[in-house]
Amino acid sequence: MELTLENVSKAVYGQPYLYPFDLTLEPQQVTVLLGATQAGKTTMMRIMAGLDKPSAGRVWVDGVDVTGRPVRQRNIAMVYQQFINYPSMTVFDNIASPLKLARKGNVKEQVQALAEKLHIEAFLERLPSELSGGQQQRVALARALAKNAPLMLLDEPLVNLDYKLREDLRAELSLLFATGNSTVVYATTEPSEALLLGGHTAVLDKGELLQYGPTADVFHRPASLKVAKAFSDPPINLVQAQRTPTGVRLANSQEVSITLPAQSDQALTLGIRANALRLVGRAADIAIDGQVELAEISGSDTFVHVDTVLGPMIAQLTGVHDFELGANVQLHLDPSHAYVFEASGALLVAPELLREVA
Amino acid sequence: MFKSLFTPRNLFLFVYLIFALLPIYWMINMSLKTNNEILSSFSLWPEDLTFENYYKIFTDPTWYSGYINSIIYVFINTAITLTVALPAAYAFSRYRFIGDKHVFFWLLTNRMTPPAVFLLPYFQLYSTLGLMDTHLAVALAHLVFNIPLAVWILEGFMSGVPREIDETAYVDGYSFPRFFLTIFLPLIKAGVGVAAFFCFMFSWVELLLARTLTSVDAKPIAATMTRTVSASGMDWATLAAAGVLTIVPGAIVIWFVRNYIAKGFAMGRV
Amino acid sequence: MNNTDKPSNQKAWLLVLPVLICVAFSAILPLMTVVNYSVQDIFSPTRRIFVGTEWFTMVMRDSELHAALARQVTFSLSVLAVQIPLGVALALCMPASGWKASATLVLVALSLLIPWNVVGTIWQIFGRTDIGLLGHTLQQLGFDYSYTGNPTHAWVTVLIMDVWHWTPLVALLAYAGLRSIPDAYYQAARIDGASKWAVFRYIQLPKMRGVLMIAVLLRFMDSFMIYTEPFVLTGGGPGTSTTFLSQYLTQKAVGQFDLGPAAAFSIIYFLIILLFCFVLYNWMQNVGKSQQQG
Amino acid sequence: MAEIKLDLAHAYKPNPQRDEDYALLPLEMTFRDGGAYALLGPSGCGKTTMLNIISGLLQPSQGTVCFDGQDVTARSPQQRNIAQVFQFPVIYDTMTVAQNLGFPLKNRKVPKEQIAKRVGEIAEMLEMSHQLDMRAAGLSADQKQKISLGRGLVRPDVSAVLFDEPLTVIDPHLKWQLRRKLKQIHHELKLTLIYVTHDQVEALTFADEVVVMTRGRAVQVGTAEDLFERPAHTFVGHFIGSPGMSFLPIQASASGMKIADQVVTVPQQVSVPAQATTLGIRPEYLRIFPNDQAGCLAATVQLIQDVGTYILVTCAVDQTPVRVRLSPQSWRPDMGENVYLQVLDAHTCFYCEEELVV
Repeated sequence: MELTLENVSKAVYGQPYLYPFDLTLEPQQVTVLLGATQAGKTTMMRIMAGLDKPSAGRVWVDGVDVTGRPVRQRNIAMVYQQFINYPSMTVFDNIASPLKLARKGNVKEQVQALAEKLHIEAFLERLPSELSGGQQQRVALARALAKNAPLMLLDEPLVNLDYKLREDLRAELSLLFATGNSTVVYATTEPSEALLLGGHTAVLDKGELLQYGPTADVFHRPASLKVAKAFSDPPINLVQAQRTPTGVRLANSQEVSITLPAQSDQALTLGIRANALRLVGRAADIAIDGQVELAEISGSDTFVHVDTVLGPMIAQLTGVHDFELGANVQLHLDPSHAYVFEASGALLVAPELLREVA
Repeated sequence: MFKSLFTPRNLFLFVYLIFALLPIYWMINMSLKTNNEILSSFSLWPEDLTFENYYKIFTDPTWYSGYINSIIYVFINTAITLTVALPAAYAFSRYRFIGDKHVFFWLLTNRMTPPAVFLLPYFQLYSTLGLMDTHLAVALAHLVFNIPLAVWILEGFMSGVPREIDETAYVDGYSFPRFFLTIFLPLIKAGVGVAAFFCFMFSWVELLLARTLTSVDAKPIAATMTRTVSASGMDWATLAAAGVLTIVPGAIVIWFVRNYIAKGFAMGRV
Repeated sequence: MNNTDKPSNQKAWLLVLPVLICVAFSAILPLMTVVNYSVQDIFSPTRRIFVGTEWFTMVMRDSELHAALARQVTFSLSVLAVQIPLGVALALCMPASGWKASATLVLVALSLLIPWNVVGTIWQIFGRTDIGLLGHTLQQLGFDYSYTGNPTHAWVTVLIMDVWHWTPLVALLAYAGLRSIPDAYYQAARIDGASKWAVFRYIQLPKMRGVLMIAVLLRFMDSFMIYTEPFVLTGGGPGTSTTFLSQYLTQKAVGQFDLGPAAAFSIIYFLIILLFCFVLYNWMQNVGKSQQQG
Repeated sequence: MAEIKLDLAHAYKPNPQRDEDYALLPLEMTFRDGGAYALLGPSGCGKTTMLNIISGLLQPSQGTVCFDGQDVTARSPQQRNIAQVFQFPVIYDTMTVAQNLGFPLKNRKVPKEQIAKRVGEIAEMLEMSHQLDMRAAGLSADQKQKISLGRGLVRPDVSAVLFDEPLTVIDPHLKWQLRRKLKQIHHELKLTLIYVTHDQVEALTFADEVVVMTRGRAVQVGTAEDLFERPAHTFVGHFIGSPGMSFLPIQASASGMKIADQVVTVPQQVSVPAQATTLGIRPEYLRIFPNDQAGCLAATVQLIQDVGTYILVTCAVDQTPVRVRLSPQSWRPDMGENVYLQVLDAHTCFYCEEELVV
C-alpha cells in the first residue's frame, strides 16, 4: 500500500498546525513521525487516517485520491496514546469486533492466535478496565492487528507505560512490524524509540516537515540544525565558531582543525553529540574545562551535565560514573566527530562513520 | 464506637434528618387514621390503625384514575424526551456547528421559564388544536422543561466518554447507528437512567400546567388532591393517604440513581 | 461542550433537528402568542386593536405587581441566605462513602422527589394547630401560631417549607463538589497541620466554588418562579402576604382573564429569567473548563 | 532529620498465608539520617505502600515504624513531622506562593516575621524569590511541585521529605532541572529524602542508595554501582540498564561448563560457583568475535539496530536472545552471521534460583 500526501497543510481558525509539505510513505515499512509535543505529529497522522480533512492538498492511496473519504471507507487501523478499548465489551469481543464486522474467516481462531501473540490469552473473558495499563494497550494492539489493514497508525502508544514495560513492549512491536506486511506509521517524541524501530523517519518541528529518509541516515546526516536538535536525546551541544583557514576558532579562541568545503559562511555552529565527548583524551582531541552540574545515571549510560566556558554541555559516558556536584572535569572531543552547520542552519560537515577493525 | 457516634457532625446530621422526616412521618401517621380520630384526639401513633383510606383510593375511580393519568402522560413525555434528546446530546457533545452555543443556551432558558408564562398560550394553543384534556397535551407541555434537562444531563455524561472510542469504532468499520446502539449507549446507561428519572420526576411533580390543561379524563393525581381541599369538609385522611402514594414512585427509583442524583440536578455539570 | 479541538460538522444539525421541532412547538409558538397578546387589546377572538406598549407601561406602574415583585425578591434572597449555608453544612456532615453515605443520600434527597402540591399538603397538615404536630406543639408552648391568620407566620412557614423542600438540592451539589476533591489534598493538609477550619477555608470552599454557583443560580431562579407550594399552603394569603409573582401572573391570566397585561407581564418575567440564565450559562462554562484543568 | 527503621509487613487480608496476600512482604530496613534513598520498581510492586507506611498515611498490618528509635507506628503524618510531594501538584489555589510556603508555620502559630524570614530563605533556595507574591494557581506544574517541596523544607525540624513519583506531570525537558534542584537541596540540607519512582534514571541519579522492589519485596538495596555491577537478583539485572542483562542457563559438567547445551572451557581467571544454575552478562560487557575463541559460545545474529550512540546486536544462543552493545566505530557482524560470544569474564554474574551466588 503506498500513501502519498501531496502539498497537504492544516490550519484551524487560521492557526497553522501543519505547513504545506509533500510526503510519500515507504510501502510495507515502518515510518516514525519524530517531533516534540505540539510538533504536528498527531495532526498529520489523523490526516493520513482520514479522521481529519487537510485544509489544502490531496491524500493519495495507491494512486487513488481519498482526501474527502470518511475513515469508515478507508481500510486502516489505529492505536491511541490512552489505551482506547470498548469498556462495555470483554477483551475477546474487543479483538473480535473488526473481524465480526468484516466477517472474515473463523473469528474465534484468529482472536486466540492474536491473544497468544501479545501474551493476553489469559484475559480474554475479562473487561479491559480490570487489566493493567500495559495489558490494555496490548488489547488495543491486538484489535488493530486483527483488522490486518494495509495502513497501521500508532500515536505514541507507549508513553503512558512504565519505563521497563516500554522497553519490553517496544522490542515486541519492532518484531510485530517486521513480521507484518502493512505500512506502519509510529509517532513518538523519543529519538531513541525512532532509532530502535529503524525503518524511515520523518522529523517534524512546530508544524514543519524538516526531513524524511532512512532513520540511520537522518540521524547521522541531519539536513539542518533543527533536525539535529529534534533528533538528539540528550540535546546536542552547540558551540558558536568562526571560520579560519585551517578549520574553526571557538569563542574561547581555541583552534579546532576540521577540513571544510571551499564555500561557507564566516560564522558557523559546531554540533557535538553527547557521545562524542570523552573524559580520556586521545591524540588529536581538543580539551574543554568545566564543572559538573549533575550526573544522570540511566543504568547503561551516565549523562554528565557540565558547565563550561563555551556554555552548558552534556557528555554521554558508558557505564556508571559518579561525580561530586561542582567537581572540575575536562571533556575531550575528536574534531572529526563534530558536525558543522552554516549560519542558516544547513548542514556543512557530518562526521564520517569511522570503521575500526575489531 | 459510642464516642464516635456523638461527634458534632453526626449530631447536626441527625437533627436535620429529624427535621426532614418528621413532616413525612406525620402525614403517614395521618393516613393510617380515620377522619374522626384525626379530628377528635391528638396522638403520635394511630390508636386503631386502618388502611381504609388507602383502600378507598384504590377503589374510588376519581382517585386512582388520577394516578393512572399522571403515569400515562409522564411515560409518554419521558419516551418522547429521551428519543429526541439522545441524538441532540450526541451532536452537542461531539461536534461544533453553527449556532450550537446559542441553541444550548436557548434550551437552558426554556428549562428555567416559569410554567405560569406558558399557561395562557398553551391554553389557547391546545384548545385550538382540540388537544385539551388529553394525556398528550400535558406530555407535550412538559417537553419544554424535560427536553432541555435531558439534553444537558446526557451531554454531561457523553462528554465523559473519550472521543477516541467513537473514532476507533468508525476505524473498525462500525456505521453510526450500529456504533450508537451497541457501543455508545451501554457506556452512558447511567446517564440515560438519570435523565429518564429526572424527566419522570419533573413531570410527575408539576401541578400548574397539568391542572390547567386537563379537566376530566386526563386529570392528574396532583389536581384531584387540590380539588378535595375545597370539597365538602376536609377529608384529611384520604388526602394524606393520596400524598403518601405520590411519594412512593420517587422513593423506589431513587435507590438506583442515588450516585448520580447530584449530577442530574446540576444538569450534568458536576 | 464547545472546546476548540472538537471537529465542526454541519451534518450534526440533523441530529439536533428533532429537539428543535419539539421545543419550538412547545416554546416558540406559545411565546409568539404571548408577544401577540401583549401588544393588543382583545375584546373577542375577532375584534383586536393594536395598543403598542400600553400594557407594558400599565404593568410597570401596577403597584400591586411591585408589591408582589418585592415579596418575591425578599423571599428568593432569604431562601438563598438560609439554604446555601445550611446545604453546605449538611454536605460537610454527610459520610464520605459506604452504605451509610448512600442511605443518608437517599433520606436527605427524599423531599426533592415529592410532588410540589403534596409538599404544600404535608405542611398544611403539619402546621395546623388542631391536627398538626408543629401547630399543636407550638400552641402547647403558649405561642398562638396561625399560618392562615398571621401574615408573618404565613411568610415564615412558607420559607421553612421551602427550606425543608429544597435545601437537599444545595447539599447534594456541595456533596458532589466535595467528592471531586482528590485525597492527596486532605493528606497534604494533614501533613501541614492545617486545622479543620483551614481545611474548609483553603481546600473545600475553593473546590466547591463552581458547584455552589450553580446551586445559588438554580435556587434563585426556581424560587423566583415558585407557585404550587405557597398556593396549596396559604393560597397566597392571608391577604396577599404570600402571593408571589407566579401566582399574581396566574390570577391575572386565568383568573381575571385580562390577557393584555398578563401577556406583557409574562414577557417581563421571562426577560428577568433570561438575564439570570445568561449568568448561569457563562458560569457553567468555566465550571466545565476548571474541571478539565482539575 | 531522623533515622527511619522499618520492621514490618503489610497484608491485603487479615491473616495472610501466601505471598500474594501481602502488599509488602515481611522486611527489615533502615534509612540512615540524611541519606537520599529511592524506592524503584514496576507498578504494583509495593513501593507506594511502603512510602505511605513511612509517612503515616497507612498503618502496617503488622510490625513497627521507628523514627530515631521511637515507635511512631500509631502516630499521624503530622505528629511524625514528615513532608510529602505528591504525583500531581497539590497547592492551595487561593493563596499566593509566599502564603503557600508559610502555611505549615502559620498552623504552628509561628510569629509572622519569623515565617517571612524562613519563607524568604526557602524561596531563595528554590529560585522562586521573584514569584512570592504571585497566585500559586497560575504557575506551571514544575513550579507547583517546588512549592509542595518548599512547604516541607520550610519546617526546620522536618524529619524526612517523601516524594511519590513527583516528575510524572513535568515536561520531559524540564525534568533534569528539577532533579538537579533536588540533588542540590539534599547536598545543602542533608535531609533524609525517600523518592518513589518506576524510572531508573530518576532513581539512580537522585539517590545515594536505591531499593529495587518487585511483587512486594525489596530484592536489593545498593548504590548505582552495586546494582549495575553486582545485581543481587535476576530481576535487578533485568530491570537496571537499558537493555538489561541477558541470562543463559548454566550447568557444571565433567567435561567443562555446559552453557545452553554448548560445552565451553572456562578461562582461568573466572571461577564459576558450584551451585550456579544461571549466568547473567550485561550487553556492555559482552564481547563478540567473527571466529571462535577459547571460552566462547556460538550464536547467530538476529537483529542489528543502529541506535545512533551505539549499535545493538541481538543474537540467539539456541533460541535465548542475548544482546551485545558495540560502539559505532567498532566492527559489526552482518544479519544471520555465525558469531562467537565471550560470556565468561570478570563482569559475569552467576545465580542460583534467581539469587546471586559468588
